Amino acid sequence: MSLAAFPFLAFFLALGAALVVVLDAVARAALAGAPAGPYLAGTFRHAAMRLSGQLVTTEAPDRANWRLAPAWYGALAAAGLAVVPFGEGMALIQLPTSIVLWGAVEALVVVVVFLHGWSPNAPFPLIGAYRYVATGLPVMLPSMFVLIGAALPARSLDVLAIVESQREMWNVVRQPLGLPLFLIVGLSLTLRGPMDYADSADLAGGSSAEDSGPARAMWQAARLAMLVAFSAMAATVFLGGYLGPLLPGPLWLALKTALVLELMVAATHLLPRMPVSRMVTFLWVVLLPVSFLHLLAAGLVAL
Amino acid sequence: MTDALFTGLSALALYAGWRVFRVDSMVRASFWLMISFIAVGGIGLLLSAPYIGVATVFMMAVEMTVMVLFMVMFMMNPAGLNPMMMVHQHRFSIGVGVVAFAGMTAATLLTDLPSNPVAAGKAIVHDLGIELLGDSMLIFETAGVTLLATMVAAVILSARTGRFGDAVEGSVPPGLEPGGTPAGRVPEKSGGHHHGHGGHDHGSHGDGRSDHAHHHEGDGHDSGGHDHAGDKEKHA
Amino acid sequence: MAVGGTPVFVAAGGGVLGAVEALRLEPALTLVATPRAAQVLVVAGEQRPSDRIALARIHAQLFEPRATVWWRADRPSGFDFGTGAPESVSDAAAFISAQATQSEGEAILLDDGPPNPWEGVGPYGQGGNGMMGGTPYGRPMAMTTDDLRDGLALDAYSATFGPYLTQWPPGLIMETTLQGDVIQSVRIVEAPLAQDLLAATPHLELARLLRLLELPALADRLVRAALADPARAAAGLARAVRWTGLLAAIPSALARDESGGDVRSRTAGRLDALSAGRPADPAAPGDLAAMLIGLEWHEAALVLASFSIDELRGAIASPAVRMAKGAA
Amino acid sequence: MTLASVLIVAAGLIGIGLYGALSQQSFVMLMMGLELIMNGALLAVLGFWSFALGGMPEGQLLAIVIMAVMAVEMAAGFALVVAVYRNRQADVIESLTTLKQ
Repeated sequence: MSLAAFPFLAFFLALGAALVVVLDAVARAALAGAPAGPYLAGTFRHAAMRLSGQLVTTEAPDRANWRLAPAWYGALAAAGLAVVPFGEGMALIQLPTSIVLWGAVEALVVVVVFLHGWSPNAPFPLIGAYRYVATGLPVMLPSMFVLIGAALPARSLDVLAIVESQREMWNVVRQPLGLPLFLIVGLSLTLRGPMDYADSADLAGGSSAEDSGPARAMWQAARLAMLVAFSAMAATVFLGGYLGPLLPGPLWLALKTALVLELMVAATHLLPRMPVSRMVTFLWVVLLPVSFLHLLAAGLVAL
Repeated sequence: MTDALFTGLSALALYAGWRVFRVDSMVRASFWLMISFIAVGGIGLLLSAPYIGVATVFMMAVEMTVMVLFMVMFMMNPAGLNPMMMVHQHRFSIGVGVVAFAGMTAATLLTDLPSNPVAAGKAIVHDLGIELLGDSMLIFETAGVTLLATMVAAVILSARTGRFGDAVEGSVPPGLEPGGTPAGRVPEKSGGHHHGHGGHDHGSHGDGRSDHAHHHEGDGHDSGGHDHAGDKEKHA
Repeated sequence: MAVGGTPVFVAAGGGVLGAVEALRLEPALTLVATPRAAQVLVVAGEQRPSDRIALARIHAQLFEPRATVWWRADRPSGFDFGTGAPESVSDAAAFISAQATQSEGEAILLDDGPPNPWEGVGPYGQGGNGMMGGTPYGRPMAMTTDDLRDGLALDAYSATFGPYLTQWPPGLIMETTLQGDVIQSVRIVEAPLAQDLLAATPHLELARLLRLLELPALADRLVRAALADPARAAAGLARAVRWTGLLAAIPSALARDESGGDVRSRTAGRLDALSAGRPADPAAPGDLAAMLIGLEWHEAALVLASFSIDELRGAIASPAVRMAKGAA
Repeated sequence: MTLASVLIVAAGLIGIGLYGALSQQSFVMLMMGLELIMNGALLAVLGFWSFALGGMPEGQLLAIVIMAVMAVEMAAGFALVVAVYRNRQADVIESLTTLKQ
C-alpha cells in the first residue's frame, strides 16, 4: 500500500482515541452518578494545560529513555495498527507472518513500559516497572496461544488470510474463549483497570508518577493509541475485521473497533485489580491452562 | 532500497553490539543487545526469511526483558550512575576479537561462495512448517523437549530448596549408611563467602555498587518518596 | 485515568479527609496523586509542625508558576505564600480552579543543593576502593540483604514514605525497606491524623479501598451517597460494589487482626454495614508494623485501607517517634 | 546485499561477541557476549540459506535450532548464576576459582 495510508492510519488513531476519551468520561460519570458534560469539557482543557506545562525532572534520570519511552510506545501502536487490514489486501505492512509481528509488538511493549518506569530513577516508577514485567511476560503466553488459535482456521500466519477465513463464520463464534482471553492481554498492553500494574493507583501513578507536563500528556496519548491499535487487531482477528454487508470495509472495521473499545472501557471501570502476586498466580495457574485448552479446542475444530 | 536498508541495519547491528560492552549501565547494555538482535531480525526480513526475522524480534524482546530483571536484581550499577569497566585480559580479548573478525572476513572474501538465491514467490513459511512437522519433526521435537527440560532444570537450580535441603545451607547428600558421611564429594566450607562485592578490587577504575536505591535512602518524608531532586534541575 | 478540571494535589492534614473527598466530586477540579501532575497545591486541614519540610518538598515539586491554596488550614511558620480559600466546598473548588491561571509563581523554601556534602573519591562520589565504598551526597550505596521469602540476597532500599501519600491515611509516616515491591521492614514514624466524622462512614472507608483496586468511579458514587445522607441504608450500592467481584480480588487471609478477621472479611463487614445503614464493626489491628512485613506494596496499602483511621491510630499506641530531620 | 557482505557483518558480530565473552568479568555480561556470537551465527545461517541454498527449508530449521540454543543457554546460564549467587554471593568470574578444583 502507498504512503497515502499514513494519514489514514493517523486519522483512525486520533478518532479512536477521541472515542475512548468520550467513552471513559461517560462510563465514569454513569458509575459515579454524575453528569458527563463537565467531565468531558474538562478533559480537553486538561490536555491543553498539560501540553503547555513545564517538564520537571528527577535526580540523575536516564533522560534519553525517559523522554523516548512515550514515543516508542506510540510507534509500537502505529506498527501494530499497520498490520491490520482495512479492506481486501489493504494493510500497510503485508507479511506472510504479520500476526507474529503483532506478537513482537506486544513483547516490545513490555520493554518500553519497563524503560518508562526504570528511567526516572525513583521508587514508585521502578516498582511499577518491576510489577509490569512480572505480569506482562506471563500474559504473553495466553496471547500467543490465542493468536495461534486464530491462525489455525486460516492455515496462515498472515492477518489478511485470518480475516478471509472468517467469511463463513467469525472466530468469536468458532473460538468463544479467544476474545475474552485476548481482551485480558489488551488490558495489560494498554495498562488499564484490572491489569494496570505499571501505572497503578497504589503507586501514585506508578511508572508515570514522575511524569509532568507534555511528557505525561504524551504517555497518556500513547496509551490511548495502543488501545485503539489493540482494539482494531481484536476486531480483525475475532470479529471478521473489514468483512460485512453493504457498508465499505474500513467502516465495518471502525464500527467493530468501536465495539471492542466499549468492552475495554467497561472492563476498565467495572473490574477490580488484584494484588500482583495473586494476579501472577492467576495467570500461571488458571489463564495459561485455559488458553492451552482453548488452543486445543481451536485445533480440533480447525481439523 | 534494499541495499540502503541492509547497510543501515548492519551498521545498527554492529554499533549496538559494540555499545553493549561500552555503556555504564547493565540495563542499557541488555537493551543495546536487543537492538542488535532487532537489526539482525530486520536483515532476516530483507533476506526473505519472514518468519525467522520477526520471531527473532519477538523472542529477543522477551529474553532481554528477563535479562534486564536479572541485571537490576544482582548486578552492580544497573542505573549507570558510576562508570563501569569490569574487564580482565582486555588486550588479549580485543586481539582475539579482531583476529576472529579478520580471519572470517578473509575466508569469506577468498572463498568462492556458491550462489543459489531463494526463488521469488516461494512459499517460505509454508515450506518451513511442512519441514518442521515433516522430515525434521524429530529435531524440532527434540528442541522443544530440550527447552522444557531446561525450564525445569532452571527452576530447580535457582530455587532455594534442593533435593537435599536448603541451598543456603549447602546441600549435602545423605550418607551411604544411616548417620554415615555424606556420599560423594564433600563441598568445601564456602571460602568465597564475602558479603557482596566488598572485598574485591578488580583493578578497574572506580567501579561502585549502586543502583536506584541509594538515591532514596534517607529521604525525608514526602509524598510518595518523590524526592526533592526535581528542584535541583529546575533551578540550576 | 484522570478526567475533569484543573489538576490539583491535595496535601491533606487532620480533620479534613471527608471534606477532601467532597472536593473530589467538584467538576471544576481533578485530584491527582502526584504533585508532578498538579497545577495547584491545596494544603487542607490541620498540619503537624513536624511535617513542614515534607510540605515544602511537595511545594518544590510543583511546576512553575507554583500556586498554593490554603483550605481550612493554618499555615506553619515560614509558609507566607499562597492564598486562603473560602470554607464551603463548592466555593473553594471555584476559587482553587481560578488560582491555576492567576498565580504569579512562588519561590521554593528549601535549599536547592544536595542534602549532604559530597563525600567520595571518584567523580560520582564512589569510594574508589572496592566496589561499595563511598557515600555520594551522604547516601550510602545500596547493599544486598536476604529476601524474606526465599533468602536470595538482593539489593534492598530504605525510604520514608508519607505523610502526604494520597493512597494512605493522611499523616501516616513509615520508614520501610523494600526489595522489589515486598516490604522487608517497617518502622512507623507517625500515626495518621484524626479525621472528621464523614471520613469514618463505611461509604468513605470503602471508597478508599475501591480507589486502591482501580475502581475510582464507584468510589465517587459512594462519596456522593455519603454526602447526601450517611445514615441511610444503601443496599443497592453495596450490591453494586459486591458485583465487581472485589472480595474475590482481595487475597484470602491477608493481615489477620486480633479477632481473626482479614482484609476480605473486614471489607465484607463494611459492605454489610453500608447496606444496613449502620457503622461498621470495630476491629483491632494489633501490631500493625509486624502485619505489614512480607506484604507487597499493594497488599500493604489494602491492609491500611481495611482499617478505619481511628483503629490505625489506636494500634499505633506507642508515643510517636519524631524524626530527627522532621523536628529540625 | 550479497552473501559476502552478510557474512562480513556476521563476522563483525561474532568478533565483538568474542571480545565481550573473553573480557567481561561479570557473568551476565559474559552471557551477553555469547548471545552476540549466536546473533552473528544466526545472521550467517540466514545469509547462506537465502543466497546459497535456494531457500532449502532445512536452513530455516537450523536458524530455529540456533534460537532454541540461545534460549537454553540463557535459561541455564541464569539458573547457574542464581545457584552460585545463593551459595557464594558472587557474580564475577574471579570468585569462582574453586569450581576449577
